[in-house]
Amino acid sequence: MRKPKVGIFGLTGCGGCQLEILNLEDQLLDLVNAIEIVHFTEAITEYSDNYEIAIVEGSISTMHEIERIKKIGDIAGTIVAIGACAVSGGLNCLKNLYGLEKAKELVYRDKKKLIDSIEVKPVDEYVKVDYYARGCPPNRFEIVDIIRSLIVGKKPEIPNYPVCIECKRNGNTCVYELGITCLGPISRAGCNSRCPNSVSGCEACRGVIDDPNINAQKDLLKEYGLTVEDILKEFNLYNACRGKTIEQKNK
Amino acid sequence: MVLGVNAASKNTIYAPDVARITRIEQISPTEKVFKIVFDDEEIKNKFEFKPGQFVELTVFGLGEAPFSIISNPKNRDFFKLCVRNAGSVSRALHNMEEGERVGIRGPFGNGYFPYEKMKNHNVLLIAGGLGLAPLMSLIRYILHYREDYKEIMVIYGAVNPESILFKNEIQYWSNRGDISLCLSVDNPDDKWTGEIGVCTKLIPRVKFPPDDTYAAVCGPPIMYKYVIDELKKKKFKPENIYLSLERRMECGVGKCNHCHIGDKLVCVDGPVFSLWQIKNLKEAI
Amino acid sequence: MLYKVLDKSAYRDFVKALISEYEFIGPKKKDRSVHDFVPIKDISELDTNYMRVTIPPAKKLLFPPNEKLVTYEVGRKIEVRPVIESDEEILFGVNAWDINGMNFLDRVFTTDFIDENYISKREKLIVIGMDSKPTETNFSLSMGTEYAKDGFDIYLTELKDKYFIRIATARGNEIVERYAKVSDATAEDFRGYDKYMNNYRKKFKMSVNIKNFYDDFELIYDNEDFWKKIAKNCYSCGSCNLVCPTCFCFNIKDDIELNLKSGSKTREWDSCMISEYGLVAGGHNFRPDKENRLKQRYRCKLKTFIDKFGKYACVGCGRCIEACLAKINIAEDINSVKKEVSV
Amino acid sequence: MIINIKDKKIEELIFRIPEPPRFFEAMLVGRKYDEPSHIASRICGICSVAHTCASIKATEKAMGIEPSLQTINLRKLVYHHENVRSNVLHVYFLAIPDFFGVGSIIPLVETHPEVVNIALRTKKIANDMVRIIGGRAVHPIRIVVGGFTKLPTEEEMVEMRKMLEASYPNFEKTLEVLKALEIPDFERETEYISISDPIDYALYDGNIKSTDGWEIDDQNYMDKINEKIVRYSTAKHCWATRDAFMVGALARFNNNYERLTDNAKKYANELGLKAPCYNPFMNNIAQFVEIIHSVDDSIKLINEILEEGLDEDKAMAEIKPKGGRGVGVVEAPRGLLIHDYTYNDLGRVEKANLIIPTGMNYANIEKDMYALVQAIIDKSEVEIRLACEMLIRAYDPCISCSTHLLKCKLINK
Ligand SMILES: Cc1cc2nc3c(=O)[nH]c(=O)nc-3n(C[C@H](O)[C@H](O)[C@H](O)COP(=O)(O)OP(=O)(O)OC[C@H]3O[C@@H](n4cnc5c(N)ncnc54)[C@H](O)[C@@H]3O)c2cc1C
Ligand code: SF4
Ligand code: SF4
Ligand code: SF4
Repeated sequence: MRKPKVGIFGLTGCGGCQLEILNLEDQLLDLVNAIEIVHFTEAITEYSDNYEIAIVEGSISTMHEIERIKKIGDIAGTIVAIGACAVSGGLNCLKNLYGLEKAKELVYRDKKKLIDSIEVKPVDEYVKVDYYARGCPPNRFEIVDIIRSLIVGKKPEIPNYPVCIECKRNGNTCVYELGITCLGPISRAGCNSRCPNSVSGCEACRGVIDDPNINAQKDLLKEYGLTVEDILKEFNLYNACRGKTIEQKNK
Repeated sequence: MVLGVNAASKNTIYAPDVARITRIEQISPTEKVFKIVFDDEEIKNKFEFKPGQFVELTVFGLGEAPFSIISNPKNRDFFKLCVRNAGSVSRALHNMEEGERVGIRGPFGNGYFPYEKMKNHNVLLIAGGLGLAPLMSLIRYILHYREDYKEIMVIYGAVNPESILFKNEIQYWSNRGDISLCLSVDNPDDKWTGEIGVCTKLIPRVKFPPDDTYAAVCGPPIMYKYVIDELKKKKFKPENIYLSLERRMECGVGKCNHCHIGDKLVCVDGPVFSLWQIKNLKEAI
Repeated sequence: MLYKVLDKSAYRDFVKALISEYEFIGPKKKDRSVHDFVPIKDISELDTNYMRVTIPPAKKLLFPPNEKLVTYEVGRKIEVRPVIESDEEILFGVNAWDINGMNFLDRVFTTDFIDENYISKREKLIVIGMDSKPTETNFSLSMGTEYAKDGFDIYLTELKDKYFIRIATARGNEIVERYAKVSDATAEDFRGYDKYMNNYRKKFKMSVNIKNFYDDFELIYDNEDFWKKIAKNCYSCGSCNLVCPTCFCFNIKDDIELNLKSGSKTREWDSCMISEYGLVAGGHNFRPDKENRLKQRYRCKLKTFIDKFGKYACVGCGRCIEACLAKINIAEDINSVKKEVSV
Repeated sequence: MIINIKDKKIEELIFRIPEPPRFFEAMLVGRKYDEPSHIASRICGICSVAHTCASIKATEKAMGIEPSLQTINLRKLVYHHENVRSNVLHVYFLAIPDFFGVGSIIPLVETHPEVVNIALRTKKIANDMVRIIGGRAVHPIRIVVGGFTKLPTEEEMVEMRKMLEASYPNFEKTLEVLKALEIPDFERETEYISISDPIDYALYDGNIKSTDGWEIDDQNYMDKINEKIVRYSTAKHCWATRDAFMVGALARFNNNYERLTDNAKKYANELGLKAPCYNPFMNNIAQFVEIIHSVDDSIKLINEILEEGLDEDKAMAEIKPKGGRGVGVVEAPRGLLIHDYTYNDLGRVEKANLIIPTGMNYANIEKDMYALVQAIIDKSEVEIRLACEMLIRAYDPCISCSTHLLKCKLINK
């Protein structure tokens, strides 16, 4: 089997997604054997412009990054977006909600004009993304699964069912029974329900399923004492860029 | 727990037997025919199937999917599948080469085309698109024992001339003269001289007496309703109409439940049902 | 069936002996509200006095949420190896309706083809039943599953000062003779048992009008408004399926290691309530809407297997009612079908 | 990073951080008290536990929440292992390849498989520790305001102890590798700032202390630490008593050497690391010594926790949301990390100020670089560039920028 050349890139994000690749530990050597990593922002000093598959972390938040992602798009035949920031803009989009100018003012005061910062957008606003490994951080096994699928020529299976399924497979007690709210019923699975496993509510870091019952979720959260504002905040934590579409989806 | 079943076997119904692809033929832009032979002699000798039955084919590392057997049940050394490049497993299969190995479970399906009952009757075969594949085994069997059957008619509709399957075979049928053929395409090209439009429109032309005729039908889900309506108009009896149904299958052996329709499982009770069997099953068609 | 009694003072010694002699699985308090069946090392962990139906149900021992079925090596030759794992274990303290749930699965996994992966586990599992208190949502009495007549080795019923023991298998008898000081049940004991059962049956608060459902369902089938109404808040989240002691749908996945040398087939629990369930290649979905799927689930639970085995596929445990965040309630819905049909 | 050299004299030296600005201070505004730690965690995937803890400490301070001793011990335990895995990443994945003259750990798979295996094993142990206690390796889930959403089980604690105990032989082998490395002989005395505690080798909690002799309560960090926005970088620059200071492993080592375990001291000694040490390149060695200390101390902590027994009732402290200001200061792997929150009466963030360690070191890196380039100005361009890059990497500014993005641009040489 031929080894595809792979570049792993970091844009605006926390580096956690790339770290999850390094965190593969047991599979890392197999991975290095299966693909040729020619670029890895976080782990390799060398730099290469010769790759077929680009794995991209982070959202686009500067003019400079628009150029970078376009260049990556020109070179790579396949683009895999990893992590909420790259897939949906992620938490970075809270900045958009706050207001770009206001945010610059707050953090950089009089120097704000010097700062290269634009409205945060996910990667697929600028280039075509072939596969998404959602989540904040993404599930490292899902990243492996995508890479493996690309090698053997299979379409990676990305669940389109709610987190509750995995949560129940894992035998968890639903956190609602403990008085904790959870976005599990509308959020896309694939994380192995890691938040409910730790007795915490799902925050929809992988986004929502294709056909979420938003109205039911609102009713439910209301019942647990959340205000409309709280509910929107819950939905928006990782999905502010796409927040509007969540709302529209149920109409 | 004493269940009264003998669980001595160390095998599982989910383990495929290894087989070899010995020939690959591209018969249309999206379909290939695969000739398959089991590695193990004993398994090969035991493998026996009836028209309409299917196998579960594993591409190792990729997945499994059900495919109907299209070859004549009389051939015991090999069997053939016709596969459309439609998804993961089928795409991988299309990328394979002669000599490569796959896994096979089966044959499955207790519901098959009743070739015994059809004897001494007319047989009407109606196929849409890839639906011709599951009927191939039946047609080949009948032609093998041609004298046992009365009149035979094949109505076959394809999207366009290019996508017509088994062109050579169809040519051969028309040369034989003892089988009537009605071909139709939705989108003709310049050279097309045959019928145009959905193949259900051809059913009114059938002249067979309904009491003396069996119909075998296979096609995409939307086709069935129209075919049944037309056959009903012709006063065909529901117990004489046989349909091959398609549902999602994970196991093929009646466990995973994905293919159930009411109290029937497509994999073990079908995939071929008489219309009578499923008449009152909501969701069936 | 053999009938014996065990003095209450001898009960702890009996259980202790079983814990030390066998792999012992029993109900243990998991968190504030639920119990789970887990390996027990010491009698102090065991809590048979559970109220909330245990989640996940004990079926996970026979039909685990994830189970490897086959492994294979891909080289010049392909070697396929079936994986059938089973250990002799005791399942202790499982209640009647869950035993009936397992009995139902027994039928499923032995009809048409025998599923060795399930059956080999089931045959090795020593089942010791015990009653538990029904929850508010339990309607087992209506479903006729509040009493188990088979599917166990030993069944203990707690009377005032003794346990009434029903022994259903030779294996169960051997265990009782070996580890418990029992005596034959007397007429007096049977009377005590009878009284207990009468009392026990009074504890089921929820009841359903299941009698005519088989036919009523056909009448309600095409009433779209009805199904839309009851499925309105359904998330298609599958929780109802995954907590159910009788649900058995699964997917099979093929996986290959990154070294592309060894792979496996694994099955995992699936749910008929999610939209992918009815999807076939090419994108056609046989059950695109949540109301189709809910209707389908009710049919599967309450009608399909009457046709096939003469049994309901619902034991009335009420788990799905408690698990559903959308408050969709199978018991109430059975009753509202009756109501809807009778007006 | 730009160095402009003219006639063997440095004209200009600018160290620029390429990180895009992320505006966390703005994102936090208006969020409910239980959310900042989740949001702040996303500042950095490599030090997500540090940000989580700093954030939680600030919130707890602001609202007067008192976590149990069990909670604090568990936090210290998980904290150790973020430090370990980050140090492992730095020592094994960046520094060692550097010294072997290769671009990454990947070529070492062929040439030094032993080292690679040790690196992966050690990293896995540290990650597993964070996974078990925090619920996942990156952006922990269970560590929240007030305590833990879920506790590890006693079996897991025992398992962790076993893993840790099994890791010592790896360190012995690493010691041999490190001893053989030639560490550049370069010294520049500066101010070293870290947190400090009378008993612990402080990582999770303590006063802010400087080698220049001052020590202040963490709530009063503003008395000493100043921040300014510089023209050419999105990270803010910091200074205290002098015009620059250093934070990180070496600063901690210089301030807290006495509180290291004997075993860790032994390793330091073997590697020729003595407090105070003024060679920034020795930062890597200090990191390795800290790994030893963390493993030693973790085993001690686990024993203490097991002795007490894990108690569900102590998992979460009582929380009454209210207004107020609180500061959380911790040692992130890269040094002092400060979160400063002001809450309104509804328990929502009104104002947030975050000071990250990489920002603190900038001024000092510039100063070091200046001295270093001056010292080797006669060498070739390639050598100067390499030395500068190694210096930056020694600081471990933040892993994503310590690699290729930090290209030295030499002008006019
Ligand atoms: C009884 C029967 C006979 C069939 N005969 C043929 C045939 O002769 N030739 C042919 O080309 N196709 C046939 N099909 C359809 C064929 O099985 C599907 O096209 C096939 O599943 C595609 O698999 P895939 O992995 O390529 O597609 P994907 O869409 O990638 O499917 C993924 C998985 O979903 C499941 N799945 C999806 N769609 C179906 C489906 N329609 N039926 C069953 N499982 C599905 C399978 O488990 C499959 O592995 C038949 C289907 C059935 C039920
Ligand atoms: S905890 Fe969340 S994901 Fe799990 S069942 Fe409950 S709602 Fe669903
Ligand atoms: S009925 Fe309830 S538990 Fe079942 S899928 Fe719908 S919302 Fe989920
Ligand atoms: S359908 Fe609901 S009540 Fe019936 S057995 Fe399943 S979980 Fe229990």
